[in-house]
Amino acid sequence: MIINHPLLGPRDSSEFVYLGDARLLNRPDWQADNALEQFIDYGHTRENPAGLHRELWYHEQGDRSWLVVTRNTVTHEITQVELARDVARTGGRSK
Amino acid sequence: MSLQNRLDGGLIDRSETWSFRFDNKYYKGHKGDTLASALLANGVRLMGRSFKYHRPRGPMTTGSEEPNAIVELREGARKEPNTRATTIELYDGLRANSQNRWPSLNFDAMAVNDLLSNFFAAGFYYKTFMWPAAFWEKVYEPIIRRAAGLGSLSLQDDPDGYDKGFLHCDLLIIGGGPAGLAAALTAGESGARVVLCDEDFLVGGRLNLETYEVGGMAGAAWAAETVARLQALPNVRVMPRTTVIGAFDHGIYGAVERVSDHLAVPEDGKPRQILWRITSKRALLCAGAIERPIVFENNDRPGIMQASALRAYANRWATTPAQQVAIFTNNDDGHRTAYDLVAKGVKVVSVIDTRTDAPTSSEYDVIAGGVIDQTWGRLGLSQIEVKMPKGGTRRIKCGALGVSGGWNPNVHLTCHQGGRPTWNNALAAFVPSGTLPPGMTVAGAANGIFSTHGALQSGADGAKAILADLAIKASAPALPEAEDTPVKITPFWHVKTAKRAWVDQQNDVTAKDIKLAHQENYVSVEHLKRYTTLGMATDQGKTSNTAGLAIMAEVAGKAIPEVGTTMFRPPYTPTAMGVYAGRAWGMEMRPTRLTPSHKWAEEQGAVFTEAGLWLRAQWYPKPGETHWRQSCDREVIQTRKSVGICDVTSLGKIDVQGADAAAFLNTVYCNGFAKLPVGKVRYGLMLREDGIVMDDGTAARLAENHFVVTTTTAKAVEVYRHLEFVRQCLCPDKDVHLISTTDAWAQFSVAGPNSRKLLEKIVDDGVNLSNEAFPFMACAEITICGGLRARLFRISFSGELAYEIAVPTRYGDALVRRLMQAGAEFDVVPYGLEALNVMRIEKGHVTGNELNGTTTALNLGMGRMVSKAKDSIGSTLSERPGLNEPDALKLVGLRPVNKDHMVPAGAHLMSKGTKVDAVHGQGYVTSACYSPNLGCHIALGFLKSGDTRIGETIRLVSPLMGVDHEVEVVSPNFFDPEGERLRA
Amino acid sequence: MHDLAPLCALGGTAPHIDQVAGVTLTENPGHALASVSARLGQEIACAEHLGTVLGGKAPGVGTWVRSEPMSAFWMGQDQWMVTAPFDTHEDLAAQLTTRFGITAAITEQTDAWVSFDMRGDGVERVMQLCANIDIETTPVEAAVRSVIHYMGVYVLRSAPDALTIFSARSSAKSLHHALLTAMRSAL
Amino acid sequence: MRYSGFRVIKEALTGHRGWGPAWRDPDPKPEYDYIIIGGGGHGLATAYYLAKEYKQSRIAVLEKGWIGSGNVGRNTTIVRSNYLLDGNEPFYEFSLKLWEGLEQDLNYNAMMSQRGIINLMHSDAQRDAYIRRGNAMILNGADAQLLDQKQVLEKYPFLNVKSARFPVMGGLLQARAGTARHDAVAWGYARAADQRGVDIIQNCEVTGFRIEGSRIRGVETSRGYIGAKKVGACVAGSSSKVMAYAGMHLPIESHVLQAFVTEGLKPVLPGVITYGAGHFYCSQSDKGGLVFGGNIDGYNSYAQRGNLPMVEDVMEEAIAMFPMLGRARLLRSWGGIMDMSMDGTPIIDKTHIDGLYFNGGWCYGGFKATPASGFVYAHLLATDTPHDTATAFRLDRFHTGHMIDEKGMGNQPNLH
Repeated sequence: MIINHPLLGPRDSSEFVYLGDARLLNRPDWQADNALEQFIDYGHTRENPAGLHRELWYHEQGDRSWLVVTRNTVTHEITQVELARDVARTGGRSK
Repeated sequence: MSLQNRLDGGLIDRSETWSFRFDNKYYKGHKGDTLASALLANGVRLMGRSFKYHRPRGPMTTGSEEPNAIVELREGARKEPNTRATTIELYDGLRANSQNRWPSLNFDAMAVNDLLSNFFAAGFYYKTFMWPAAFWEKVYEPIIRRAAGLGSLSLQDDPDGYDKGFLHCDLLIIGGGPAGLAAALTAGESGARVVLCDEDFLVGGRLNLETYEVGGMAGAAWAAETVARLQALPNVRVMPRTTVIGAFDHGIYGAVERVSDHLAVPEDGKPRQILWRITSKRALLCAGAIERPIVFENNDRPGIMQASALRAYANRWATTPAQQVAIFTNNDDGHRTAYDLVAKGVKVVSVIDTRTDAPTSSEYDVIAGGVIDQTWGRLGLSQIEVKMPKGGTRRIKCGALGVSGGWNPNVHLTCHQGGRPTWNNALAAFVPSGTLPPGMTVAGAANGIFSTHGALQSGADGAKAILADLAIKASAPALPEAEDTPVKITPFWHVKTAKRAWVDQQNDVTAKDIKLAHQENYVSVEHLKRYTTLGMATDQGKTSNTAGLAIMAEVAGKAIPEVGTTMFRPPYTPTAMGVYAGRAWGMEMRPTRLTPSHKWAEEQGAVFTEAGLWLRAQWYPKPGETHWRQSCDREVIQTRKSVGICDVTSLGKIDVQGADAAAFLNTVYCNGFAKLPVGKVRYGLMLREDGIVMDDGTAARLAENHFVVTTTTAKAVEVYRHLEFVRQCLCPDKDVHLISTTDAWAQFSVAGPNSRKLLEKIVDDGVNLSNEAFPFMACAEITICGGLRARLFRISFSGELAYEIAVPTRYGDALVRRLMQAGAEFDVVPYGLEALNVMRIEKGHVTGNELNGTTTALNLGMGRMVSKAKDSIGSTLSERPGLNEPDALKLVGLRPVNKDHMVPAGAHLMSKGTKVDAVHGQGYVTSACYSPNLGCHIALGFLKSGDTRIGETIRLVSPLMGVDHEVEVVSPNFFDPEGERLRA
Repeated sequence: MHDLAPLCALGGTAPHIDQVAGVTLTENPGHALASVSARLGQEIACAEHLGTVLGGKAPGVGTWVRSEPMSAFWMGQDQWMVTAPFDTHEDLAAQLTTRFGITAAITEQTDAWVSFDMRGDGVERVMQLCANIDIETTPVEAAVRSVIHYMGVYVLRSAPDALTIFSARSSAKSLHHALLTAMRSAL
Repeated sequence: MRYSGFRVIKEALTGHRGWGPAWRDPDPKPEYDYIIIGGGGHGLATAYYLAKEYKQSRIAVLEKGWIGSGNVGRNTTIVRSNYLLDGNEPFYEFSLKLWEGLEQDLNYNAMMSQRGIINLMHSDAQRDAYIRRGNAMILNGADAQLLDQKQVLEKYPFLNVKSARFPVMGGLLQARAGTARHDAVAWGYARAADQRGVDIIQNCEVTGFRIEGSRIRGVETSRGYIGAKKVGACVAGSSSKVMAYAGMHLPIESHVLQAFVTEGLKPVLPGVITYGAGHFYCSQSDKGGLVFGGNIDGYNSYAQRGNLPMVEDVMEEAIAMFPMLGRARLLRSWGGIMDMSMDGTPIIDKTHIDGLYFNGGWCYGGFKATPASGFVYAHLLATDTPHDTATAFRLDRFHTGHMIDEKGMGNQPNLH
C-alpha cells in the first residue's frame, strides 16, 4: 500500500507501523466518575467497519509522525491522511 | 547437423549449436531453443508423466501455462523440480531429468494407477482409508505421500543469491506483444517513464510466433526493431525474462526477473533472480491470451497440443512434433495453424472442424462437423479416430494433433484484487470486467481483442488514455499496418464419452470426475475445484478452468457465467521462494548490531549470544575453563569480590527534553517523576494501557528540562514508539522532544566493591565519586581521561556498589581497554550476560522473563508504585478485579530443599499434598540459575499469594524434564537484602 | 586533550573503502551530528536560527542544505539534523545548545550514526537494489529517509553520481554488507 | 449412505452411479429451533453436535456463499493443542481428542494426520517459556516433549543450524498434533449433519435480526425471514458486521492472514514445524505441496488478499529455516479474514439478547478448534451454560480483567 503522507507525499506502507482504530486518540479523563468503565471501553472496543476506517499508523522508518489514515477496509483505498497530532489538537487534547 | 524434426527458418541461432542432456541421453540444440523445442526437434515427444495416473505426456503449450512437460532442471544443489520444458531457455551443457516416474520415463511402474483409475475417481480418498483409525498415519498415508508429489528437491542449500529491487514508473506495461509494444512506443516517445515487462526471453509475444506481417515486414522483425527503438529511450526500461506475478494495492506490482536462469551458473556476484517491487502510477495489462483445448477421449497423449503451440514451434523454433499432423478446431484460428504448417512443409493430414460450416481449403483436407472420439499411441500419438458428420468413423495416422477450442484472454492479474471477469458470448470466453485493480487497464488479446491490428491499436489507445490521465502530452507514433481477422468461433467444449477425457491434464481430472462431483452436490465452482483438484496443479488451471466450468455448466443445466469463475491469486506463475527472501537469509537474515566493545571482546575469546538483533558477550572463557558455568561463576564471584565490567550499550536510551519533560514522564511511568531532583536517577515502571507492565528502566535527570530514559534491550523500539504515541496523540501540546541515543553512547557497567576505586583512576580532576558527593542513584555529566565528555550513573543491576559510565561510541573500545588496564590492580574481570543474569536473580531484579506481558506491578511486588495521585498510562485499568485477586501471583524466590537439586525455569509450582495437575497449579518459575554465592541453584517465580508464603515448602514440577522436588519459598532478594553493598 | 583512541564504525582505526566497477564506497567518520528540535512555540524562531547557522534557510521537508561549516537536513516536523566536520566540531551539540538557547532542544547524535559515501557511475542502479526510493527522480540535495535491508537510513544526494547514507552505527557492518552486495550485483 | 472401502470398490465397478449428494440443498423452512449463522467448520460442527450430542432437532445452518468458503477453506490445516494458559489448554486438548476420532465419527476421511508439531526455540528465554508451556500441556493432560538441536535435526536434517542468524536450540514437540484436510472437515461435518436432519442452506445471507424486547425471534436473510428460538452466530471474520445487527460492538478487529502453498514435491517435511524467531509455520500436504503461513498483514481488512511485504517476510523465515527451499516454487497464495480479539483468545458466550449467542474471535486458531468449538457451542446453545472446557471464553473478561493473553501482547489485536 501507499500512504500519502501529509508532509512527505506518497510513501510505501512498509515504512509504517499500524496501531488501529483512531478512537485511541480519545483517551478518557482519569478523574471522570465512570473512569474505569470509560477506560474499559477505550481499551477494548474497536470500530471494525467493512468500509471507511479511521486508523493510526506510525511512520517509524520515516519522520516518526503518527498519522490518522482514512482507509476503506474492503478495497484498501485511502481517502485521507492527517497528522495525528493535528487531529488530537482539533479534538481538544491541547491541555 | 540435421535433426529429425528440425524445420527451416525460425528465430533460433543456428550458428550456436549446443549439447544438452535429458534423462541420460545427449541431444543437440541451438541458441534460442527452449528445452521443449530442442527435444521436439530431436524427435522426443515424451517429456513427463501425469500426477495421479502417471500417463505419458509431452508439451501441450509453448509457455508458462504448460501442464505436462515438467522436468527437474539441473542437478545437485541447483536442481529445480517441476520446471516447464517450454520455458527453459537452452544453454550449452544443460541437464534435465524427467520426474515422478520409476524406474524410467518410458517404463513407469506407477502407471499401474492408470489401469486402476476407476478406483481413483474424484474424492475417493474421502470415503475410505478410515479403518482402523491408527492405519492412516502408519499405512495408508505413507503410501499416498510417496506416490504423490511431483519433482523432488535437492535437500541442499540453494547456492545462488537473489536480490530485491525497487522501480518506480508512470506506466507499467505487462507483456511485450503487439499491444504492449505499441503502448510502450506511444508512452515512451511521449516522455512517460515506462517499464515494460515480458516473461519471454525474446520480447514480441505472438509476433514472434506468427507469420503475419506488420508494417510490411515480418512480425518478429517489427518486434525486434521496436524493442531496439524502446531501449534507446532513456525513460523506458525493457525487461525481458521478467514475469509480473502479482497486482497489489495502490499500483504496486511484484515482478520476477530471471537474471541468470539461462546460464549454467550465475556470474560472480550476480543474482539468480530479482524480485522487483514496481510502484506504478498506471498499469496496462497486455498479457495476451491462451488457447484452450477441446476435451475428448484420450486427449492427453504426447503429440497432442494447442494448435497455436504447434504453429509456434514451427514458426519460431523451426520444429514440429511429427511430420504428419492433424488439427482439431471449433474456430477459424485452428486453420491458421494448418496454413502455417503446410507452408513449413509439414504434412497436414486433416483439419477436423466441429462446425458444419467450416471454411474449406485447397491445401489440406477439412472434415466439417467432425469430432475426434479416440486416439492411439502408448508413448506418443500415432492415430486418431474421427466421428464423421454423416455417421461412421475414420482413422487417421498422425504423430501430432493441434487442438483449438478458442482463446482465453489472460485475465489473471485483473482478478488479484477481487475483480471477477465477465463472460463474452461472441468470443466464448471470460474477458476482464469493470472491477479492475485501480490504475489498471487492459489492451490487446488480454482484453479480448485478438487481431494484430486490434492489439496494436488498443495498446496505443490504452497508452494514450493513460497519458491523458497523467497529463502527459501524447506524441503518438504512427501504427504499422497489420492483419485484422475477426474471431469466428462456435463454442464446443468436449466430445461426450463414457471413458476418460482429460480436462486438467496434470492433475488427471477428467470430464467424468466433474460429472461425479455434480452428482455428489459439489456444485459450487469452488467445491468442484477443491473436490476434484481441477485447476490446482502447477499450471494453475490456465488451460483447464474454462473447459471445466463449461462441462459443469452443461451437467448442471446452467450457463457458464451462472456456474461462476474461480479466483486467480498471486503469483501469476509459480515463483522461486528464494527470490522473495532476497539477500535476507543465513547470517544476513536480519542485521546484526554490535556493541562498542565487540572487537575487544572477540580478542578476549568471548562467547556471544543474541539479544534481539544485538550480539552480546555471554561469558569470557579463561584458559582451562571447559564449561560455561566455570566462567560464569568466576565472573560473578570476582565481581562481587572486587570489580567487573559489562557492556550494557544495548539497553535503549532515549533523550527526553522540554519544559514538560517531567510531566510527560509522569504520564508514561506509573510511578512519579515530577519531583526527581536534577542529578538523580529513578527506577521507572511503564505500564500498557491495560495495566500490564510494558517495560522497566531508569530515568536520569541531567537538567531541569533534560532526562535520559533507559529501556530494556528487547523493548527499546516498542517503548520509543509508545512514547511518540503519547507525545503526539495524547498530549500534543506538551513541550516534549524525543530522540533515540542508543547507538550514540557506549555504556559500561562497572560493578563491585572496587568499582569506585577503579573509576577514580580515570575520571578527571574535580570529579568527586565519594558516597556523599555521588551517592546511590546519582548521575552527572563529567569528563574522563583528560577531557572526554562522559555520563556517569550510580545505578546497580547487580546489587553491588556500581556505576554505569557512558562515552561517545567511537571511544567505547578504548574505554573498555582503559578500564581493564586501570583495573588490573583489582583483578578486574569482564562479565557477560550469564553472570549479569546470575547477579540480578540473586538480587531479585526482574527482566523479560518476569515482564512477560501478562504480569502487573502487583505481581512483581511493586503494586504500591502505581501512583493513585496522578494520571498515568495503565493506572486505571490496573484496578480491574481480575488483576487484583486476593490470591494473585506474587514474585518470590525459590531455593531447593535438597541443595543438589536444580530449579529449572519453566517448572510449575504445586502445594504439597495436592494432585499434580493444572487445576492445582500454584504458579511457575520464571528465571533460574546457579548462585555461586549461595552455593545452590536459585530461582525467581510467581506464586499465588507468594508474599504471604515465605518459608513454606512447596513442590516444583517439570514433567517435561522429569523433575519433581521440594523447594522453599524465600524472598526474591536472595543477596544483601538490606542493600548495604549498593549504597556503600 | 584526552588520550582515548577512536574506532571507526566498521571497527577499523581508518575508514574502510571499497570499489566495485566504477563505484567507490567510503566509510566516513568525519561528521559531527546533532539533532535540533524546535521547542513548543519557538518553531519560527528556531527555523530562523537554523537559517542563520546555514547562511540561508532551514531545510524544508525532505531536503538537505549544504553550507560551511554546518549543513543540515530535515528529519521531521520542526526537527533537523545538523552536521559539521568532526575534527573542528566534536562539541557540536554544546555549540548549538548555546546558539539556539531556549528555541530548541539539542541532542548529540555524532556517534549514533555510521556514514557511507557512494560515488560513481551506477549509484542509481545500486540504490534500486537497496531501498524503495524513486532514486531516478531524487534531486541533488534531497534527504530521504528509507530502509535498506531492515535498517533505517537517510539517503542524501550530494551529486548526480554521489550519495551519502547515514544509518545506525551498531549495524554498520550489516549495512556495509548490504551495500557492497548490491554494488556487486548491480554493477 | 455409508462410505467404506467396500463401497468405493463396488462403485468403481459399477460406474460410480450409486453415489448420492453429500448433503441436500433444502429450501429454508419458516421456523427452526436453532439457526446457526455461518456454514464454516465451526457452524457446521455446532449443528452436527447439537443434533448428535444434544439430541436437538429443527436445526438450520445459514451460509451466505458456499459452505466452507470462510477460514475452514483457507488455512494451513494445522491441528494442535500446545497452549500455555489454563483458560485455553483444556479446550484445545478437548478439541484434539475429538480430532482423533473424527473420521470414524463423521464417516468421512478428513485425513487427520498426527505427524507432530515442533516449535523451534532460539534463545534461553524462549526455551524457558517453552518449558513452561510444555509443562502446562502435560499438566492439562496433553503430550509434550522437549527436543534438543540434535533431535530436531534427526527429523529435519536440512534445517539450517550452521549459519542461522538466530540459533536453533531445540524445539517443543507435540507428537499428537498434525494436519487435516481442511475442506474435508467442512464437508464431513456438512454431510454428517445433513444425515441427522440439519438443513444446510447455502447462498443465504443474514441481513438482520428480528428482536422483540430482549428476545431473539428470528433472522432476516437474503432468502426472506426465518424464525428461530435460538440463534448462534458463528461467522469469524465477519463477526463485527453481523453482531452490529444486534447493536453490539465487539472487542475484535478483522485482519487478513495470508497463506501459501508450493508446487507438489516429493515428501520432505515429516511434520509441522514452526520458526520461533519470527512467525512461520509449515507442513507438507499429502499431495506434496508445502503449506505455510506467517503473520497477519497487520491492518484491518475485509479483503481476502494481502500485500507483498508480508509475503516476503514469510519467505525470509522459510529460507532462514530451510535454505534448500530457495528453488521450490510458490504456487498460490490466498487470504482469509481473521477475527482478531483483544487478548488473542476466542469468545463463546451468550449476549445481551436472550436466545442470541456469539462464537468468534478465533484469531489464527480457528481451524484446530473446529470440533471443540462446535461441541461447546452446541452445549451452550442447548443448555445455556458454558461447557467445562470453555468457561473462560467470556465476553465480559475485559471488564473484569480476566484476559487470556497467550502471547502477552495486550489489547492490540494485530500482535496476537
